Amino acid sequence: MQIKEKTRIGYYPGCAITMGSSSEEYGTSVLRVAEAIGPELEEIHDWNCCGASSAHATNHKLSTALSIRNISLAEQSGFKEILAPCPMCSQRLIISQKDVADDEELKKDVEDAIEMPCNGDVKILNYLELIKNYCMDEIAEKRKKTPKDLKIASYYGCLLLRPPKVLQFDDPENPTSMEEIVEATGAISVDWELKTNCCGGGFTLSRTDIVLKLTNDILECAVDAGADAIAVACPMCHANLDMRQKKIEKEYNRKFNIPIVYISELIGLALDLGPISLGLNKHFIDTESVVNAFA
Amino acid sequence: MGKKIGVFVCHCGTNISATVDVEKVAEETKKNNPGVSYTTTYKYMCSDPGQKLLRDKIKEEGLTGVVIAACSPKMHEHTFRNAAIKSGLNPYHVEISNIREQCSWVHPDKPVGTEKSTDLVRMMTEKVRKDKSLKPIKVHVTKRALIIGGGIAGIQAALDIADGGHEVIMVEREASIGGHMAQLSETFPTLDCSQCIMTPKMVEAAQHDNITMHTWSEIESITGYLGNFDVKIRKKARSVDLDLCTGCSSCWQVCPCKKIKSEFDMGLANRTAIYIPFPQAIPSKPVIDRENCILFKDARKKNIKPNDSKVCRKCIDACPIAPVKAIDYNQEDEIIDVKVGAIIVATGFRELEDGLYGEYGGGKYEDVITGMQFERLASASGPTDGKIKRPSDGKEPEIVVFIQCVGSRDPSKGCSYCSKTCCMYTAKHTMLYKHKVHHGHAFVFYIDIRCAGKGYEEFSQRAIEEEGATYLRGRVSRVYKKGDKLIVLGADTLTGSVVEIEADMVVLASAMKAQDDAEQFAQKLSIQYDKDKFFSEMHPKLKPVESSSAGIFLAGTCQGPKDIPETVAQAGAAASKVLALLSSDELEREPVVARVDRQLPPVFSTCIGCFYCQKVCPYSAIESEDIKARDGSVIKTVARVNEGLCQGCGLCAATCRSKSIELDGFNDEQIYAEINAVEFN
Amino acid sequence: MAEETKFEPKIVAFLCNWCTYAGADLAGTGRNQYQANVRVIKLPCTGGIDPLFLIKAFERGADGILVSGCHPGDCHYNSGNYHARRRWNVFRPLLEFCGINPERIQFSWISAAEGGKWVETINGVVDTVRALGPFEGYQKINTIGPDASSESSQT
Amino acid sequence: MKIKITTKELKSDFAKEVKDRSGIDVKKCYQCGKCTAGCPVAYEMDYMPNQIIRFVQLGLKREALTSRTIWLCASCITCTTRCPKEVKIAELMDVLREMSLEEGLANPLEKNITTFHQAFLNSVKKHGRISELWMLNEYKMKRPKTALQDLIIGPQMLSKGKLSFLPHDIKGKDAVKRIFEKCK
Repeated sequence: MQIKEKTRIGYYPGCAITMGSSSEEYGTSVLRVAEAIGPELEEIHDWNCCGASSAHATNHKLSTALSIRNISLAEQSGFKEILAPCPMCSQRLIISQKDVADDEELKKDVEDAIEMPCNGDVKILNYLELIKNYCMDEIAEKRKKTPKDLKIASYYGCLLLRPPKVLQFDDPENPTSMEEIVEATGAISVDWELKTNCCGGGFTLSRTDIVLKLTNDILECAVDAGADAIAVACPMCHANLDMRQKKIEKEYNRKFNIPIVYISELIGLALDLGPISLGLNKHFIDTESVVNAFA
Repeated sequence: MGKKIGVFVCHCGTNISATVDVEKVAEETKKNNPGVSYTTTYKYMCSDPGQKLLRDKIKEEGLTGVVIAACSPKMHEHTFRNAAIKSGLNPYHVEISNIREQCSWVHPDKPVGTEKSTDLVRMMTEKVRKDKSLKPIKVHVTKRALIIGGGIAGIQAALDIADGGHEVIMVEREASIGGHMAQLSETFPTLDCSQCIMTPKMVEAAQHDNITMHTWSEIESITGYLGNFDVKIRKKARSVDLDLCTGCSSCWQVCPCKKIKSEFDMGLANRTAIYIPFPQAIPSKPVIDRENCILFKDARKKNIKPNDSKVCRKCIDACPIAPVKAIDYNQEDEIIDVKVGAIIVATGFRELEDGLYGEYGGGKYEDVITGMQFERLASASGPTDGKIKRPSDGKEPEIVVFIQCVGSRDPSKGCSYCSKTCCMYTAKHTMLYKHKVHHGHAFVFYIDIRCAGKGYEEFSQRAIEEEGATYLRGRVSRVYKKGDKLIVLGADTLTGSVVEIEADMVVLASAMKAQDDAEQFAQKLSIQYDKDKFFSEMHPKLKPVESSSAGIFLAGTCQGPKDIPETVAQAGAAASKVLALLSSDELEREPVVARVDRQLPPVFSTCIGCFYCQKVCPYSAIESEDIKARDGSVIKTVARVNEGLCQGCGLCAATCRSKSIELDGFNDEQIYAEINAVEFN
Repeated sequence: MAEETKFEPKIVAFLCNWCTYAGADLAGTGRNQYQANVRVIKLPCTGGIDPLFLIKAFERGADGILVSGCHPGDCHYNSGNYHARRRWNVFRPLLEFCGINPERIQFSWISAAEGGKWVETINGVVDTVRALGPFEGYQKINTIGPDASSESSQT
Repeated sequence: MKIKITTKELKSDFAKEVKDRSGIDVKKCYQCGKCTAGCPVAYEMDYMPNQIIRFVQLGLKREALTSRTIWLCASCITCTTRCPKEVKIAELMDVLREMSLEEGLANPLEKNITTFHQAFLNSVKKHGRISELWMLNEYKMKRPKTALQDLIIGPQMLSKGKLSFLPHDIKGKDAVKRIFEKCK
């Protein structure tokens, strides 16, 4: 096996997972894991928000321009690949990249708006892709802890997989990447049915009722499948399942108390990077059971 | 000497065993029926191992009678009797007890089904006990086929049989062969022009050495049976001598009656009284429409011979044939007799009559036309040279509404079936319309889009996606006239809304119906027909081209709605059946025939010579036979059955006053045995 | 009376091979359920049914009889069913004379396409005969003798 | 509902307008309903997703653009993923929302959703990135009825350091502002 050079990858955290944001522990743990085993992550200079749902839901050109600006910045810094751990960001970046590649006119408008050229030859990775491409051997090599009997339900949500024709990542109906990573950390994957269902995402503030119903279905399914914790790779999924869990329990009158952990945190625990430094103390639902499993 | 009877009870997978305890049936049969020496059950008796089981057991157990308790005898009686032959048992000692169609499938309660099955098996066991060995009857085969109908089905079948080396007589009641297909514009799903593929076939049929064509002719009667049918053909008076006429067109050019609606053009154009239906007609020789010709009208009024009328003699004067003119006003119907061995019925369909749908104008609005009329509009050789123009004012319609299922799937109008072709031809119509009227809009009201066929689904989707036809899911409730527009009131159930369209033209996808005279025709041929008057096939799956009468086959839409490819395939299949039949000089026929008691010496015959049997026999199969003394004097005259003619109905047996006639396979002893075997409590 | 409610009539049906037998098969193919009281005897044509068959069935203990063939005009043998109908017209008064309620025998036309009609007909016959009660004419002849009142006068 | 089709009313072609803007060809849809069957939010919608497509197919612009459905679409893209005819339904919803806003037809019953999008984009426009606290603030000011929601979560987030008081302005925030201007 070849010894890999530390690859330089552009890091696009996005708004939700930067320090001081709602999902900062995701960003923290991604960076900590990368320091330990991953390719070198270098934050894209002066990145901006991708516009998320609010932009694509209301203004296609704006949405595309906001995303493409970040890609152009990365291109200018000479990156060949960008990691966007937040799947909303990675999805928006990839779709925008494809849209400008397919539409010459749109490309012109966008380049005009962002005042920069865009070549479109940067590859955008989601976090699971990054780990699968660069870190599986390292996890195996450098794993220090093996969790005892920790059953994890891997939850993908929407944005990592759909639209499949554009994202071209894993099987859209029965993905397995996250399970492979979960098993690499020594935890046990449970098979369950709702791993690609929608959690309601951006409706968390505007239509909380919808989010509560969808997340309740997801939590029920995972718990009934025997999961001790749910692994996620998306800050929206995490926010809805973790921060809203108490409210779901109240609304639907069922106690779940199931920790929702980022896949990066699981890797970190297996590498023994320390729960606090991974941000496991920032969760609303106590993660002690997961941390203890790695003791 | 008692028979050794074997009883084989079939599970039919679980078709029987789910509601009949087959083991118990076998057990009870063995226990309670002396003479039943062997019983067993088997998963699929009709399968190869099942038949082997039967063959082996007949030999091993020395069985002299067999009852198979399984599906209807109509399914596999033949199969099992053939298997018995292979083991040396006369096949008429094998009987089927129908415990599937008439028991397990209709009685869900297992104890009830089991009891009934046991009863049915016992009845058959008792019948088998009385079964006698019978020998198949050999009949001579006339190696000639009759095809009734000269549409695409008839033409295809005729060509296939003629190419196979046998003589074909084709009878077509119209003045030309070609049928409906000759009227079509372009055909789905390839959009090749119907004329281009049809006319060469018509010519081929007309020129084929083995095909004799009788147009403007109808079947007068058919008697006889498989291999030996006697057919009377009525050649209707054409008023034109086909041998003399050259089809020069002089006559119809001078005909003064020019305002007769052309049947071929579905009333969208006019024709003369002496006419050929369409330019490519075969034979390309005219016929005089005696209803509308003023000469014939005059002759009828004055009650004189047509030739004596002097009202108009333009056509005969124009006829250049000399010295004898090709036109003969006094020509009369002619009956010709032919003998054939097999018959293919290919009499086609008719389009739903106008006027049935009052809510769509009931034939009142000129611009509400039928599918066939649209075909004529779109046809390059049609009345508008293929330009889409509304019949009322010749304007190019900007909005055309197509209504599907007009007359189909409408039990309230007496038609519950799907006409099968309309979804496809409507999609085709929208395409043809859009090809010819680029800025036009086509709307289609449908209940379901049923396009099952190779390339069909793609074709109908193309109409929507590429040609831009707008499909609306719902039936139309009403079409009415407002100014020069037609207001179409429909619905789109997908949005749950009422749809009102101001259309320029409305096209009804009219149902395919059985011919008006289908019922009488079927009775003439002794073939069965279904509730919609389409002729019935012998078996919906396994005998799709055989009619219920041996030697008579079905092709095309007379059997049910179908499209051209399916019709051609069925015609080919029917032709191959006929070819198989005509390939042998003699045929074997079921020996179910009546027999007059003729125990020796002949004078002991119980027949009293009343000949009531002769009166009831539908086949004139009862002959008389003189029983003579040594000196040649007639002692008495008795009845005798001609087994070549007898079809085995048993009428004579039931009528016989001295109980001197028995029907083989269903003799009194056998029937009484069955009655006696019913378990009455 | 309790026994009467339990009474399940036995019906013997004489069917022609071409129409009604095929119609009964069709009812099976369509899985149309009907009462299991019928026992079918298949003949080529209703025209070939000897009236004595029916008498025999009654003698053996049948409670009702159905004779069914092709519709008028549809007979496989052209005219067999007409003969059957004529024969039945003659036979009917004879039955009454014998003291058999003619309602116990029904005559119908059921084509090969009429699975539903077969079901209706057979259910109708069974219900009618169930209401009439068991046919005991023959037993009475044997056991009670000439005193037995005729059945037709009861109804 | 009543659809009236006359020669006059056929001049505007909504389906074509949608296709020109987005490349999405709704004519391909044969109304099988699979999109509706798999939609997690369908139970809340006033028209089922397939009906929205139907509206576009039949040119029922107003019905489509005033529907609540287009706003309730969560953009989970399950519909597009499973569509047998490869109609991009989720993407269609984006176009319809965009057109709905342009024509001022957004359904007032889903004002929460539209206000949220507005607040979100305002924050991006101002800072180049999202300032969750200030975005939330703007949203709650505009939708006072939602002010009392999440009273527990907010402080908890603050205490865990998950909400920052200081908006993080990027250096190129003017460039971002210009993007907004140019993409109006």
